[in-house]
Amino acid sequence: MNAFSLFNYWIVIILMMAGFYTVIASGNLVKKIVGLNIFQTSVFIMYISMGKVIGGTAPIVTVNSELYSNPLPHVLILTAIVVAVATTALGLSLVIRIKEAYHSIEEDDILAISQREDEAE
Amino acid sequence: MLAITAIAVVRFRRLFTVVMLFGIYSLLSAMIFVVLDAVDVAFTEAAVGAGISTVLMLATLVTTGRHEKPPRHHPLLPLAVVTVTGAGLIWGTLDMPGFGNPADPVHHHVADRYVIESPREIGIPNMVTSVLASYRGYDTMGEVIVVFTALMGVLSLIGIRRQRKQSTPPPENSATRRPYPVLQVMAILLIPFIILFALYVQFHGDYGPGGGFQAGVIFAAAIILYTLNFGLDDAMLLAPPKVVLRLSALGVLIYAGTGVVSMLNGGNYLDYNALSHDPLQGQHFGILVIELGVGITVAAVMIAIFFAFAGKTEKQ
Amino acid sequence: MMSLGIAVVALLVVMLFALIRALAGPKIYDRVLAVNMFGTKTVLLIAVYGFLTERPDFLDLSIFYALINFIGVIAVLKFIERIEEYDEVEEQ
Amino acid sequence: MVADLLTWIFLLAGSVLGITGAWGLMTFPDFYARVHAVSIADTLCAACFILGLVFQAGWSLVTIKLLIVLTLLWITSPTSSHALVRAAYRAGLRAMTHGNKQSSEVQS
Repeated sequence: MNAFSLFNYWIVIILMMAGFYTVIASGNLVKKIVGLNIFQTSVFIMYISMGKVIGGTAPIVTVNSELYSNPLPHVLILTAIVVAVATTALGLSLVIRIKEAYHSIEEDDILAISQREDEAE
Repeated sequence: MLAITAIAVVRFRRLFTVVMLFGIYSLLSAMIFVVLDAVDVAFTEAAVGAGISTVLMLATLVTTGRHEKPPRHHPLLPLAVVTVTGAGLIWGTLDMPGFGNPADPVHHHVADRYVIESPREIGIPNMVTSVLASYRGYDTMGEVIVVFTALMGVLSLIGIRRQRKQSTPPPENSATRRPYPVLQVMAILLIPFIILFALYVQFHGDYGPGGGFQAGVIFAAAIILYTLNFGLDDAMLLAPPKVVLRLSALGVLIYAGTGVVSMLNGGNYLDYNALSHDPLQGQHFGILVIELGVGITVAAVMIAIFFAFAGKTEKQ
Repeated sequence: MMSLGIAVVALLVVMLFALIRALAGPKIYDRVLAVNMFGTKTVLLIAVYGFLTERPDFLDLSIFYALINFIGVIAVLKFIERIEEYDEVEEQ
Repeated sequence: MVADLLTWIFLLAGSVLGITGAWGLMTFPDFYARVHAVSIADTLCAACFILGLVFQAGWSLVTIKLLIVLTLLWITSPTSSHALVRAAYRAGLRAMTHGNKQSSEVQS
C-alpha cells in the first residue's frame, strides 16, 4: 500500500516528462503543441487523482452513498480543459501563420530564414 | 491501465500518427477520469481532446505538411534535462499524501463545505455544476471570457474566409471530391439526434454529468460533421459566420447580464439568491441561465474556430 | 458482478491489441481502423464500468463517446483525402 | 437468477468475440482482412455486451439508454468501416490477393 499509494504521481511525472521532452527536443511546431497538450493532461490527471477518495463515488448526490470524491478539483480542471483547447487553437493558428510567412514549420529553418533576413537588412 | 497511457504517449514519429495517437491518448485519459470519479471532467476531456483538438490539429497538418524533419540536435541534452527534472519531481512526491486517502489536506479546506452544504444551499444534485456555476461563478465567467478572447486571437491571425456566392463556379479540384452519399445520409440521420442530445446535456447538467461546456462542444460537433460532409460553403449557409460571432458575444453578455440583474435585485454580483423570492429557486434559475450563456459562447466559439481552420485547408 | 469484472479485463486486453496495431500499423488506414475499434471498446468499457460501480446513470458518456468517435474517424478520413490531393498537386 | 445467468452468457460471448476480433486485427497480413475481422466481430461483440447489461439493468431509463448506445454503435461503426475501406481503395491500396488465385475467387 505504501509504495503503491504514490503510484499516481509517478505516472503523472512520466507523462509530464514525455510532454516536456517533446516540447524541448522536437523542432516541429505542431509536435511541440502536441507535447504541450500532453503536459497539460498530466497536470489534469494529477489534480483529479488528488480529488479521488477511495470508496467514494462521483460527486452527484444519490440515495445510496454518503462518501463523495472531492468536487473542487473537478471544477478547476473542467475550466482548465476548455481554456486548454482555446490556447491550442490559438497556437495552431499561429503555426498556420508562420507557415504562410516562412513556408516551414521547423524551428531550425525559421531561425535560419530570419537570420538571413536580418543580415540582408 | 495508467501505464498503457504512458506507453501510448512516449512512442512518436510521423506527425499524422502523432495526432491520431493523441486522439487515443485523450480517450484513455478521459477513461481514467471516469475511473477516478470525475464524470464531468471525462465528458469535457473526451469532447475537447478527442473531438475538437484532434480535428483542429488535422486541419493544421493539411496546410503545413505532415512530414517532420529528423532533429538536427542530439537528443541527449534534452533527455538529460528531462531525466533530472523527473527525478527531482519524484523525490518531491515522497512527501505527498497517499492516493485516495480521505484524510488528505485537499479534502479539508473548502471542499467539505461544498460537499455537505451544496445540496441544501443550491438545491441541485450535481455538485460539480453547483460549485462551477454558483460558488465559483466569477472564475467561470473569467474562463468564458478567455475562450472568447482566444476566438478573437484566432480570427485576427487567420480569419474566416468569405462565403462564396452561389453563382460562382466551384474550384476546379472539387471534381476529385465527389459527394459521398452514404456518409451524407448518415450525417443527416445523426445530426438531429446530436443536437437533441446537446440540448439534453445542456439542461440535464443539474442532475447528471453535463452542462454548458459539454453541450456547447457537442453542438459544435454537429456543425463540424455537417461541414465535413457537405463542404464549408453549405455549412456557412446553415450557420452564417456573422450570426455565429454575434452569438459568441451574446453568450458572454447573458452571463455578465445575469450578474447585473442579481445586483439590481439587491444582491451581490452573480448572487442568484436575489433572482427569485425563494433562494433555492433563484439559484436554480441563475445556474440554468448562465449555463445557457456558457453553452452559447462555447458552441459559437468552437464553430467559428473550426470555420477559420477549414477555410485555411481549402484555400491555396 | 464477477462477469462484469471478466468483461472489463477482456475489454482492456482488446484495447491493448488495438493500441499495438495503432502503433505498428504499416499504413495510415490500419491506424484509423485501430483507433475506430479502440473508440468502440471505450464506449463498451464505460458502460460496463458504470454497472461495476453500480452507478449506471453515466451512460450519457457512452452515447457521447460513440458520437465523438464517429465524427473523429470521419474527420480523419476527409483530411487524409485532402492531404493526398495536396501531395498530388505538389508532385505535378 | 436467470437474468444473471444470461448476463454471464452474453458478456462471455462478447468478450470472446472481442478478443477474436482483436486477434484478427493483430495477426492478419492485409488491411482488408483486418477490416473484415474487426468490423464483423465488433458489431456482434457490442450487441452481446449491451444485451448482457440490459439483463442486468431490468426495465428502466438505463435500458433505454443502453439501447440508444447500441443503435448508435450499429449505425456509426459500419458506416465508418465502409468509409475507411472506400478511402483506402480510392487511395490505391489493393488487396493482397493479386496473383493469388486461390483466395481471390472466394466470395461469400
